[in-house]
Amino acid sequence: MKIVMAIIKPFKLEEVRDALTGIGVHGLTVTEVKGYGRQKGHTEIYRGAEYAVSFLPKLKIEVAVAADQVSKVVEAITASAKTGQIGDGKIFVFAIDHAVRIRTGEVDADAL
Amino acid sequence: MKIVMAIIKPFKLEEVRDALTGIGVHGLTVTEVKGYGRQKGHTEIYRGAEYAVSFLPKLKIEVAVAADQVSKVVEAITASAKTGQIGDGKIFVFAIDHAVRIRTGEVDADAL
Amino acid sequence: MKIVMAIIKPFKLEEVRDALTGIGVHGLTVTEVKGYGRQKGHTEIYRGAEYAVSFLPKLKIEVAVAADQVSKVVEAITASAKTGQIGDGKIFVFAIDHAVRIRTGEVDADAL
Amino acid sequence: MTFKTWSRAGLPALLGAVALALPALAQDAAPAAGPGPAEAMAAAVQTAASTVNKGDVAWMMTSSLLVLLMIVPGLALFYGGLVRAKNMLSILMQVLTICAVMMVIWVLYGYSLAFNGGNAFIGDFGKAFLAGVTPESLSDTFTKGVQIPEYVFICFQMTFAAITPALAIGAFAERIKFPVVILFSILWATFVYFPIAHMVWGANGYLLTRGALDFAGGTVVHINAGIAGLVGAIIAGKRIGFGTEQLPPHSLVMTLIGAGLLWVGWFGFNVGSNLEANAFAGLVMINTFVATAGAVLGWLVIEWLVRGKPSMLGGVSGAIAGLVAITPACGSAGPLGAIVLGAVAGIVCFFFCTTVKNAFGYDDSLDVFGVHGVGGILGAIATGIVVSPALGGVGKDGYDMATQVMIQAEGVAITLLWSGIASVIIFTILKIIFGLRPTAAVEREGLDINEHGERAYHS
Amino acid sequence: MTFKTWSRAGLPALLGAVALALPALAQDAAPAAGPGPAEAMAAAVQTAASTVNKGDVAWMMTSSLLVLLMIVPGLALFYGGLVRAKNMLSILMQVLTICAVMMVIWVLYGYSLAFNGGNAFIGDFGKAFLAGVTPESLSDTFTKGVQIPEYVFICFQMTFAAITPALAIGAFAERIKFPVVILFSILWATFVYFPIAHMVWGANGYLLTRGALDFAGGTVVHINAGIAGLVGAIIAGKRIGFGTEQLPPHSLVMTLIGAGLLWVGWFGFNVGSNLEANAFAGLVMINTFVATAGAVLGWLVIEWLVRGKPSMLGGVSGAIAGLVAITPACGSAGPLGAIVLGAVAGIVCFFFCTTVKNAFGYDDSLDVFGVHGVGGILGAIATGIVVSPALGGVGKDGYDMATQVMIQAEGVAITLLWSGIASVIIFTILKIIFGLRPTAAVEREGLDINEHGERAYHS
Amino acid sequence: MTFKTWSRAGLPALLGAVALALPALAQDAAPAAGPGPAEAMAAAVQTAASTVNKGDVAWMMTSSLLVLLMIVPGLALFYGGLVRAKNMLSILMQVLTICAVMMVIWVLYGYSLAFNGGNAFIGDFGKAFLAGVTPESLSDTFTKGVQIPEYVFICFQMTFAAITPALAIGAFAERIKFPVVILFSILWATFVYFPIAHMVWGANGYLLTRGALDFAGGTVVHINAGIAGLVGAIIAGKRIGFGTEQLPPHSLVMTLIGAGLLWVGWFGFNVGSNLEANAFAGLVMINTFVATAGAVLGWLVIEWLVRGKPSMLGGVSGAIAGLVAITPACGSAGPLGAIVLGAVAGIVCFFFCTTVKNAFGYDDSLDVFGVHGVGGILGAIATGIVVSPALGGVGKDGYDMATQVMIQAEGVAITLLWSGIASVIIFTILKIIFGLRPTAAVEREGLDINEHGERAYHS
Ligand SMILES: Nc1ncnc2c1ncn2[C@@H]1O[C@H](COP(=O)(O)OP(=O)(O)O)[C@@H](O)[C@H]1O
Ligand SMILES: Nc1ncnc2c1ncn2[C@@H]1O[C@H](COP(=O)(O)OP(=O)(O)O)[C@@H](O)[C@H]1O
Ligand SMILES: Nc1ncnc2c1ncn2[C@@H]1O[C@H](COP(=O)(O)OP(=O)(O)O)[C@@H](O)[C@H]1O
Repeated sequence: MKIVMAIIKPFKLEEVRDALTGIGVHGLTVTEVKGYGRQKGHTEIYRGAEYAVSFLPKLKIEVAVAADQVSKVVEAITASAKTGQIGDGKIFVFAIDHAVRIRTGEVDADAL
Repeated sequence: MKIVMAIIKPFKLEEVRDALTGIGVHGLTVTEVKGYGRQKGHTEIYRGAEYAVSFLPKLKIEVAVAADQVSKVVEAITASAKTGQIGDGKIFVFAIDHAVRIRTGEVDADAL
Repeated sequence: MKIVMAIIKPFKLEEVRDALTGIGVHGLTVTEVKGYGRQKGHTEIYRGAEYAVSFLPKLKIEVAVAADQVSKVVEAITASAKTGQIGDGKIFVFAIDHAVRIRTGEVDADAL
Repeated sequence: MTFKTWSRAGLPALLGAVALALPALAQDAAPAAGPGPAEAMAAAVQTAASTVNKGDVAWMMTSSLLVLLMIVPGLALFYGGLVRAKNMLSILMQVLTICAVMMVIWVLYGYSLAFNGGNAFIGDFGKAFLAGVTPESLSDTFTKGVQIPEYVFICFQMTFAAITPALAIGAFAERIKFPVVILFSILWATFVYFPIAHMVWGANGYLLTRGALDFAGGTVVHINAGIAGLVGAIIAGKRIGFGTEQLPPHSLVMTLIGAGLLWVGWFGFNVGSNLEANAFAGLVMINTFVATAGAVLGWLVIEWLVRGKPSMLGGVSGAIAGLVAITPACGSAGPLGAIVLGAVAGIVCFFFCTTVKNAFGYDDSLDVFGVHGVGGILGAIATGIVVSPALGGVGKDGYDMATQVMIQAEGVAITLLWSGIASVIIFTILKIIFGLRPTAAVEREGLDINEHGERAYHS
Repeated sequence: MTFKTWSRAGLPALLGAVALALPALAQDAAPAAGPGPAEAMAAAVQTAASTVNKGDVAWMMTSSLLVLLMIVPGLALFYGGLVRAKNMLSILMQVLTICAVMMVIWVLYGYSLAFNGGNAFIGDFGKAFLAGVTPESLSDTFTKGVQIPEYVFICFQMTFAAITPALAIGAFAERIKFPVVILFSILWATFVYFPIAHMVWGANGYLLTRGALDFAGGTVVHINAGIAGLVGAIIAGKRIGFGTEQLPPHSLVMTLIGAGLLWVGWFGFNVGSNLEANAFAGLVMINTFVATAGAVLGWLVIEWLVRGKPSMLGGVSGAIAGLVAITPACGSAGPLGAIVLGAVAGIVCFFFCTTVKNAFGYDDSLDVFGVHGVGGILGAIATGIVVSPALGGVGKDGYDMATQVMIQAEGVAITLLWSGIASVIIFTILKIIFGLRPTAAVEREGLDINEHGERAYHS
Repeated sequence: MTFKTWSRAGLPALLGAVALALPALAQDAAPAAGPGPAEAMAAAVQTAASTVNKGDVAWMMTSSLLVLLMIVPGLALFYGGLVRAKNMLSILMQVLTICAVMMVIWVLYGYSLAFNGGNAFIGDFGKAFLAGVTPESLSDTFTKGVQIPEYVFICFQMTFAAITPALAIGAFAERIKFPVVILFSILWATFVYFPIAHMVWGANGYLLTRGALDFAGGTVVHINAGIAGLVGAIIAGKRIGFGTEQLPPHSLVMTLIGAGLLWVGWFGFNVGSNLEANAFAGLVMINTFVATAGAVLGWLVIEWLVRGKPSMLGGVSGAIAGLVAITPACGSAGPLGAIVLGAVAGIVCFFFCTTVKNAFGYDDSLDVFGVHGVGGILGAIATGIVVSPALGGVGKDGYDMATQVMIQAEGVAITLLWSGIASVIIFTILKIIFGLRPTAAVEREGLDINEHGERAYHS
């Protein structure tokens, strides 16, 4: 099993969710994060104080899937989260040893 | 070493924390997240606009522990976070290469 | 490739970011989290109700880097996030299989 | 003369001829007999001119608005800030709806029951639907020969009726079904508020004739609401998580805004109760200022001593405690007496909300009894003391401290008993018929999303 | 006598001698001819003493401030709470800036165009730059022989001019460039607001002479702003994401605060329009209280029945709908008529904002047309009904319901057409010259950061 | 006649007989000699009837409440929104506590020191504990033969005393220990505010007799607080992270609410300073409206030109700058002069808060000096200009612009020196005895949790 973790632009969430349910993935967890990267930020000015804001609002999506689904999931996210503009985000994939559904105690594939 | 990452219902946090300290785990990190899964959401209505809200508030707990403690930790979380209702959440376990305590520079087991 | 995940004190963010850019790391993702550990919290009192608050505000930083950069990154974070006081935080390192840049579809090292 | 100018200038003349519009609704409309409309009007205008002062009208209208400001957004925010975010809208909605419902039933029968005729305990239905009230109708003030328009008096008193049940609901916040809260308010207003208001303010009211001093309604409003809230809190039972989970206020900023608006608005309450913008109003005003200041300091100093830190919630809680305590006394005390009364109220309410309440273990969510009930009782009794000329008070004909304190205590006791018992009955009936509380899952998830289908905040 | 005391006591005397300060700016300054300053002054003081009542002055100043309270923070928060957090400051800024701009142009030429001389459709520039206005200048009220200082009248009416364009901008919130919003406001005020205000309130205004009843400006303010907003919303097009993404209000708490302040402030609007703190003001006040209460209940009951849950946003939307509807009728209806009118307004606006609007599919972001336009039209027409003495209204000379309703409808139609057509022209010109909308990226990221370089909230 | 009616009607009669209640506390109680109470009372009532107008009383009570509204919640929110969330409650608490403390010491000795007898620089203790003040005591207005109840005057002036030290604390926000802030306020009020108020407003005050114009207290309140704040900011040193970390406002929404309430409340400040609801009040009111409007536009236009974007914080900063600047001038300027003065204040304060302040590099957290100090100095000096009849001002006996400007400058200089030097002494003493700042760890983590044991927001 793997977790596919994607950093995306916030307004893309619904599209990504729809793309994932479209390929049969019905669970995911979303976190509000701030990203720093090539995409340039803004200057905010509060009276005399100027702040360069280089951290931009992003969403982190984590989806646990069976290993054989990873490429499909990555493709779905890539397709649905893409605007072609700088700052579209990244996808990282890493392995998990173990998954448990708390309600039932089911493990691994059954837990997803 | 492993990280046990659990998605739980928000009001279960104190119970889970107590369960973990009960088995000698004294450090953890909590993140507010939103979860999408089998648990159904709500409809929110703002005048003429209806929104189906399928993301529900959850907490993500991350606990780094020695590999041999993982099953105890998973059990403690499962037991304390369970309500038996849909949406109780998941536990994912993954391996970490390395841990460091920033204050002291201690590494791995000593860092936890 | 690895992800270096660090839990740090919030006011250290700018220093850590600068330390990382100093060693050529130009991307990272930050999450507001709450940490529980050795650092003691506070008691909050609202009229007759007293609450012991043991979760303290922290930031989680995640940086994806090539495996050979990990030690440099860990060092940079350790140096810049350290105050020497309890509660400075932890660094965890784990492996990722795969990285994708959503905008371009570039993968792995090119995606970072 | 343009039409519009005419129409307004001529309206009063016309009004004399206007009988109640909806006679089917009116139980007891005054017959439009006697002299023809034009003459009646002339007479009315004559009278109005000679007894109504526009300065009083301006002040009483301002006062009515100040009390409205106390309700929405004042009280709504003060209470709303103290609950968890998931129940924020439920509080705002309860306060808003109670305010609206009370205003409607005030016009329908509340005003009449509280202020028209009747016996020593309750009025009658003679002015139900405001039958017979016209822009020419006048109400007496406390000065012979000075009157204010009855519609203005009705508005002013309407705001009192609107805030009182809304005060009570803080005691059982975060755990009662919305329709039950509204039903409670209607029943409680009818069987408790209108009678007690009549007893204290009605021309022949029982407590008034006994000689109880209550300048601005400490008994009618605060003790009354405080005990009703306590009864509700006990009958409803504790919130899920009370004593085991953390239930901190979600935004003390909202609570501060609410407290500030309550303070500002309270001058409508207290100084408006003088019914005139005369020199005596100045005394009422300074008392309302400095009792609050004294109470802020009272609470924060005692909290600092006992707890080690003065809190902002303590400061604003003190402010409200002081305002509650000075309400009955604002026309009796002198400024120094008011400062002392405020400080004592801050200290006493602090001990009640911390030590006493915790000892009993009931869950009065927002300390309605601890602040309004306890502060109100303290203020009502202390009014009998601070009125003493020897303490800088304004005195009273044939004043004797012990006697007056007993009279005051009687008023307190009657209110506690009447409101307490009636509240037990009302809550018990509602519990049997509808059940008071939502399901545990609903309470866990919050009333906003479940009862109102919306959330207070989205990022 | 100290200098300061002297300087104030003597100022009025001096003022008689002061001609307009900036003659180069003034188009039509009244010549300071006639009797010498001292005599003129004495006469002025004499007049003032005999026709100006300080109670009226106190009330009218209070009323002006109440309307200011409606704008900032009232309307700003009501609207601001309904947008997404990323556009919060853009709303606050638009309301604040419009308020400031309107006040300046009111002094420069707005007051003159609306209230000085001219024909049936527009005033003239005779009082541009407030030429000839001094502290001794007086304005008539609706009662013969009762006047108020002209500066106070100018302030009061200035606040009306300041709020009206700010009401309109809610319809196209979250998607129009800031400079365009400000330019729109200036042009629209000049070509729509001042003329319509003149037609309704000017001494020889067309609608006034036709006999239309509009006590506090339902036509001038609400219908006027409602249709302008609708036109802007349609010409600008929908927000990105409308109908596909969730665009929930970011803080209903701010909306509640705004609604509460709007309610409180609206008494300045309605009761201030009486221009005197007399007995009739009491009727206007109670109508404004209970129509709102009726409308809160109307909206929440119908929403409960239709949608299954009563929402807080529904409750406050109802409150505003009721306030809009009672605005023209507050000096005509009786209290029972006001409750019914409010309840009907709550129900009608509910259906409009849900069913009708969704059927048409346009994006009126904050339901400006659905609440102010529809509520305003309903109120204007219903004024012709509830004024009926048979329904508890105050009546009107030679009143006939059908005739009056037709007169009211004419006023509505003229306003809808004038404001609608002029708004189409203004928005079209602005669109051609500047373009109405920011880039999609800017709209996505939010107007706050892009247009104003700041963010509303930092944790 | 019921008892209650009696008791109120009879109270004034009784009051004549009431000597000060707490003689042990009173330093200088007026002996209750002379005619017997009943006769004295009759005379007092007689006098009151002939010189007190209820319209004035209504307005002055309203004005007092408007200034209270400026403090809590107005100023508290305006400042609170500008700090980081972790220090929000510390600001709210400091403003609330200062307000309460000042009210108490105002009654104890402040009013007496500021307004009773004494020499040209300070009053005496003759009315300490409000000795001898009764509801029948009257205070003069600026019109011969017109008075207001002394209690009302005391309340009105009390609110000025309450807000002034609270203004200063914004300059050293986020970094001073709570008890030190409170001690500073008490000492500064005693040694700076009361004397300067006496010099400007006292019957024989130095600045008053010199001929300085300061209608509503620009010198006493704004320059005074501005320089005190600056001194505190410099002596305390910069906040940790100043210049290296981002210290953005945590909620500009709160700042907007505060600014709106400050604007609304400021009419109490300015127009209330007229002490009467007469025609002249209308001029003061329109000046206060339009100077603010001009300043909003002045700041936003210059910011737009210089920085490329107009910000909402700029808009509200401009509003406050304009209000500060018009405060001394509101009874001297004409409306066009007020607009220009406002616009200039907006521009000057913009440059000060951005360029000048940054050049000096001190950390005036909330720009108290940049807005209140600089705006106050500008307004004080400009009052000498805009009062010119040639510029539409109301003029002054024997007016000469250069002379008047010099007189104004003298008032500014005296205030800057007196308040500046006294503030240096007070802060230095407090620093030596207690230390001004909390530990770095406490400052890092926030004052709310460490000093008050609570947090502003919980989700
Ligand atoms: N090395 C990295 N480790 C973790 N997160 C990263 C890294 N680089 C970029 N990110 C995340 O991806 C987001 C987008 O990256 P950015 O460089 O701005 O644009 P792009 O995705 O087009 O390359 C960043 O805001 C950040 O959240
Ligand atoms: N495949 C998944 N990947 C990541 N998180 C998931 C996944 N499936 C579920 N979750 C998380 O677990 C939570 C609970 O899942 P849900 O399906 O609602 O109920 P249950 O835990 O009872 O199966 C979700 O809200 C989501 O946060
Ligand atoms: N076992 C753990 N797993 C995950 N996070 C941890 C663990 N232990 C500590 N942390 C995180 O590190 C933070 C600092 O830890 P703490 O024990 O307070 O101090 P120190 O870092 O000095 O050892 C905690 O607040 C928590 O967020």
